[in-house]
Amino acid sequence: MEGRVYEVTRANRARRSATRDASGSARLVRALLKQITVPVSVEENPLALTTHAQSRVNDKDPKGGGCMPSFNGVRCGLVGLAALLALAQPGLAADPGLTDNEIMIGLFGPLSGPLISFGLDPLQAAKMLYEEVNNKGGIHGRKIKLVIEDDKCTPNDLVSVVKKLVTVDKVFMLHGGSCTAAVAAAQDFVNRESMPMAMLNAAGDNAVFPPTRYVFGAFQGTQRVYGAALANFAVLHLKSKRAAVIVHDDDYGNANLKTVKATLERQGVEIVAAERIPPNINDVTAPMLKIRAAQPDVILSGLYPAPAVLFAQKYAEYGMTDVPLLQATQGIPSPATFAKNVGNPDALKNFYHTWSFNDVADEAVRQKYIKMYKSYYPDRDPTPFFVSGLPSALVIIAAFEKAGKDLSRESFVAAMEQIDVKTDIMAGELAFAPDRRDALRDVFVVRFDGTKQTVMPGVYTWNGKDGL
Amino acid sequence: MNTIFSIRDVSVRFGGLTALDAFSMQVEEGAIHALIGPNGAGKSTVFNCISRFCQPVQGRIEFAGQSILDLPAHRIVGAGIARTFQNLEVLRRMTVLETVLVGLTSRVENYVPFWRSAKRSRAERGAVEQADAILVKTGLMPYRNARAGELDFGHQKMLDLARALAAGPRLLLLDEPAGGLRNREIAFVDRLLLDIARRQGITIVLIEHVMQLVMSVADRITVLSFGKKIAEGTPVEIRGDPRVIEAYLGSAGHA
Amino acid sequence: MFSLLLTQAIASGVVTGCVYALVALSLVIIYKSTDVVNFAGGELVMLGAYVGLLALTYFEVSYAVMFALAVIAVFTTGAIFERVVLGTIVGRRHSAHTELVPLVVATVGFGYLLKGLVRAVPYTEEVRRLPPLVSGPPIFIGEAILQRHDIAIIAVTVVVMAALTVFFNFTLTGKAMRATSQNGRAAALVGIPVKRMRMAAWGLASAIAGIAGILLAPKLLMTPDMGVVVMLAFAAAIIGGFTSLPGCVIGGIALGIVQNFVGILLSPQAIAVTPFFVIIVVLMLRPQGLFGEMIATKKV
Amino acid sequence: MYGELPTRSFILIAALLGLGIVLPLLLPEYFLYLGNMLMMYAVLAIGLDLLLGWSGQFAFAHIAFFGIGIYGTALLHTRLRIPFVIGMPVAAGLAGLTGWLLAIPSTRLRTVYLALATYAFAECAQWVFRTWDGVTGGSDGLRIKPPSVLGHVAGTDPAAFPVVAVVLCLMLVATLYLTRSNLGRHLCAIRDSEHVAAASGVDVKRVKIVAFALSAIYAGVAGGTYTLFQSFVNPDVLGVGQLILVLTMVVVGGPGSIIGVLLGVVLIGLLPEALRAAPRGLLVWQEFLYGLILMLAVMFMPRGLWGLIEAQLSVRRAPAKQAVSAAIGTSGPLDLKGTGR
Repeated sequence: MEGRVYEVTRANRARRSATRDASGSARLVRALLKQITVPVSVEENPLALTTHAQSRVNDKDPKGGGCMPSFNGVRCGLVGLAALLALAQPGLAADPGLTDNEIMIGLFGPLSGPLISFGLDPLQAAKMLYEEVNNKGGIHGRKIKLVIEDDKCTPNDLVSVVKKLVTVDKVFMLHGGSCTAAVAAAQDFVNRESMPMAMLNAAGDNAVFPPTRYVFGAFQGTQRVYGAALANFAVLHLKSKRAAVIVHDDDYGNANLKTVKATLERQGVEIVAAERIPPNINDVTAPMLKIRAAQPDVILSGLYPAPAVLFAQKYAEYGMTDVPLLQATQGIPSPATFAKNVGNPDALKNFYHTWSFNDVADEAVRQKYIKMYKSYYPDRDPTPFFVSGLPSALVIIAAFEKAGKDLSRESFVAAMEQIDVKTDIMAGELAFAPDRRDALRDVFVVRFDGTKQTVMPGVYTWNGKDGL
Repeated sequence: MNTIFSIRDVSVRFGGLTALDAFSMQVEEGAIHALIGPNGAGKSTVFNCISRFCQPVQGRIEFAGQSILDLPAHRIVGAGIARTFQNLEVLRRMTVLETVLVGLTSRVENYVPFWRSAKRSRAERGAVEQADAILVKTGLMPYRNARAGELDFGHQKMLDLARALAAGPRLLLLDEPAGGLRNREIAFVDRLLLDIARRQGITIVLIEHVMQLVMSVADRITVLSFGKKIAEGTPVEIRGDPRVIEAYLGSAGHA
Repeated sequence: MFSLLLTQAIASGVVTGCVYALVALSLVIIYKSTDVVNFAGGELVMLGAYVGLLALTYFEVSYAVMFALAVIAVFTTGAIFERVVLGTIVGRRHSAHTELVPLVVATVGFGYLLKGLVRAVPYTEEVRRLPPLVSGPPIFIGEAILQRHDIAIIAVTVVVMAALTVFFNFTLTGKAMRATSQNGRAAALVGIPVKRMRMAAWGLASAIAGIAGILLAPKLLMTPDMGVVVMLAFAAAIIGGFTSLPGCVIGGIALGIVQNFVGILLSPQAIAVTPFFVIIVVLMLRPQGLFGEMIATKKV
Repeated sequence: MYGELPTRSFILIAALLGLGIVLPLLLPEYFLYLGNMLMMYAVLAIGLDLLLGWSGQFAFAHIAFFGIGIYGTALLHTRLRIPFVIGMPVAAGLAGLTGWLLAIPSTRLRTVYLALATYAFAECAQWVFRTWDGVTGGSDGLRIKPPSVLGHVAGTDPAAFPVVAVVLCLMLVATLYLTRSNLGRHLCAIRDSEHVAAASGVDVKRVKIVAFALSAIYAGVAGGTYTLFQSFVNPDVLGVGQLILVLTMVVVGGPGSIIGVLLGVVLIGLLPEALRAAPRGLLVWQEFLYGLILMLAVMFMPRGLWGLIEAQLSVRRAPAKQAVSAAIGTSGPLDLKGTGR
């Protein structure tokens, strides 16, 4: 019964958004009015819906008294109408993908295509945490059931995946997305369907600023966090006065550059060069020469892995290694590989990078999670970037704990908004608020000399304003 | 008989070599004028100049009193000159009927192609009727809806001719219409050419290696060798001309 | 100061240009000898690099052996592709014009196939790099700095180009290859084994692409998507006229330098679009390229 | 082809329209999204086929015109409040104009150079979309407000579905008429032999330019429909990958045949969705699979799947070889009285 009612109301919601007025409640009103004007007994009533609806109304009517075919039928009808409309609120009906012993989560990320490295290990890491929970008996007696999909990190595929999970698999919530642009493409739909969604490991700037009710993300920090960290480290620790910035000419680069500029200018540091280069660049000579000509005393880089390596090589080639080089997290997913690719040890004489995770500071944590990963996927050594799949899963699990036994999408969102957890794996707290949808704002800065990583003292925090 | 078509000392060069060297010929209205010569003598080049696929470095080409050298390729047929091609250039994936309809291009009035209209139906119906008439005449009616690429050699040649005829030309340039045909088919071409010229009064310039055909249909023959005209006259005159024999035998080595 | 910018930009432009040129050479050979534009050229480069990586990391062979293995592997791949795929298409060729579309589409498919193949190998999603051909302290040319590997790239490019020029102009096989492209039927008539020629040409071109892969892997790094470099090679080849071997080397070098100057004088953002802009401009204004004979525009 | 439209094509189109009205009431949004995508791809692919399959020209610039359609419609509607029914045709027209301008210098290029030039143009266009932050929102992307079509607000898949269906049907009818017109025959003639076409009075250059402009308009219209059911666009969706996808649809389905292309759109368009059911290990092989399909298609199906099917259907139409020479000569339909000499 309730299920059916819920179906009706869901259909209504869909139609409302499609601006077609065929809502069941309207039909009910017409029916009830007919009831009043022409009193008929239930048996010979031609309008199945009327009797049906009325009997339903009476079931739900607190006083439960039968309605006489008289003027007080009006009251009765209206009460019934109110009751039925109350039923229509999703809060009262159980949300799909949710039973007393199961929560269905749609988990997705790029499992094929050029950006597979963002998705493969992180997604498996998240999956592993959920299985851990299930092995420990689940949350409030509910086991987590996963529907895993491949979004290729392209807008079209991600939207298609999200729509499948929501309208066909009818999952309770969405957990996925490694590329901000792709997530942003699904954002409107997710909010329209009031479907809670937590990104897997996308930086997510354009999907969390401005915040929207149902979309949570940035569990390893936005580009704004990295930008702020680079800038603040340059100012506070290196005491730099003339900064050069190099980023890509895409959404990550834009966010990063904006923040770096804001943070540095606020603290009176001159930006002597700001270069935006295409991600598929083959020869970084030109930007390198321009930066060298500007004679900076620090270089902040928001580049991706391959260009970051090319840049570091040129930087050493042109004998600029006295100038500190600061690299944002996305450029160095695996420090060892980075060092191997750069080849030239001089390049890392004076090299720092931001890092959102605690595993560098605390070797035990790193080993713990690698061990766990190997126990679940014995045939694969994870790339160090696999940790980026952990925080989102941890937060989601925490939110389920907090939301308690009587779970609903709305109560889950409420729980997410109160989240403020210090996990063992992250550099800082993961927190949300009614007006905040980006989880992590603290990151470490790590010095890396090609062999060993040393965490610089202190945590570098984005103030939530710069670069917005 | 008056001259309808004339070429005056036309020369064509490809890079270094001279394909045509001050070549001239006059064609009488209604005549079948054969153009013969060993391979590579420049016969097809003459046609290509007339249909504006190549540009002579000098000389004049006049048809019905007006010069055609300043017309673009697709205007030539409108001016009344249609041609066929030597090595099969058929519209492989189009049907026989469609091919002939393409041939009718210059005679079908234009219409908006995106929706139906009275004008459209009229134009299309007219075109199809004309096309069918030509298919009957050329014996291709049985293959009306076959793809040109699926026809056998003889029929592809015939289709090429039908397409050219569809334009309703006053001058018809035929490039080896009987090349590679069997005798029975050659006989058919023979009769067809005569019918075209005598009945419909269409002037024909004919490039052909099949001498039996040339000798039986041609009113006049021009002989080309290495881009030069070496002889011109009636079949009888040409048959006995030593220069012609020399050209053929002499060039046999090269060919 | 500016003179330094200038010399450095030119110097490293020349090096990157030579990388483009190597790939361009492979494209031009295929075009000259089989009249096909090979959109899979970039993936052959990529294949060369990854076979090399596999040989070094998995089989742990020496650099020389790796080099040989990679070149052989790519040679065979290219030859087989020509034989099996293009051979089938050409087999039912009616007229050169209408069948060009499937031929080129086939190379597009081939490129995807190779990329997918490498992608399916675990850990290829990480950015990788091959050791340089020669290592050691950098070399100063005036104020400009070059790595020894860069010099090696230039040298190899020049050698390959020279060898090819000799091959095509002075050896019988080379001439035969050109004949097959210019007029297959005629070539067959004078007794040239056309099919084998086409196969050989593809093998040769692929091998060169493989060499390019091994040379540029240390310089531009390796991902399964490194094949995009082919567009720069196309630009280089088109500047050079698409049939002239020295032309495409000069074209490549010109492109490398232009990219650096665009980066310095306009904006690094414009670097990505430069090759495509060059392709359009050259094809519109001077379809025969700066060195090629009139080939781009068709008769009729 | 020639003549009027056969009634069956009208029946098919009526059926399609019917589905456009009915399905949104029955299916979950996911399937409607797929439906919208397929219908959009259908318009896109048919446009590409006009060049590739009908006039035998390479057209890698198609994706750029698609982009102009998307950004044009979206910007006109989002920034200037111009309703879809006006904005979409304007954007499509703009795409057509661009195609026409691109075609003028391009059509003299030989096929492969044409491919390179148009491909380069597509890359340049994508770069412009990515770099022109002020207008297109650059690589941050552009949010599309749900457009209203004659008072009917689209923006969700159920709401957009009927509109997209109508657009597709209009394009289909126009295309069916086009392919049966003299212009349609001229396209084929150019594909099969430019010499014959020119010698028959077809203005080869002009027809080529028209073909370019037309296919650009199709791409623009497809771009317009994109804004009906997508709420966000960024330049990533205008890359080579998309182009190859559409190319695959045409080549596999059947270049030069509308039904064939539709077939290809459905098959290739649903392939990734079908792969979702497959074991996850297979996912990484997708690119390999696409490449393989493309190669096999051009190897063994020169006229696509539909070509094979058609061959099976119309064996009878092909002439029996032995009958051929019989018809010539002997049964020559000319009466020769009075001819000869």
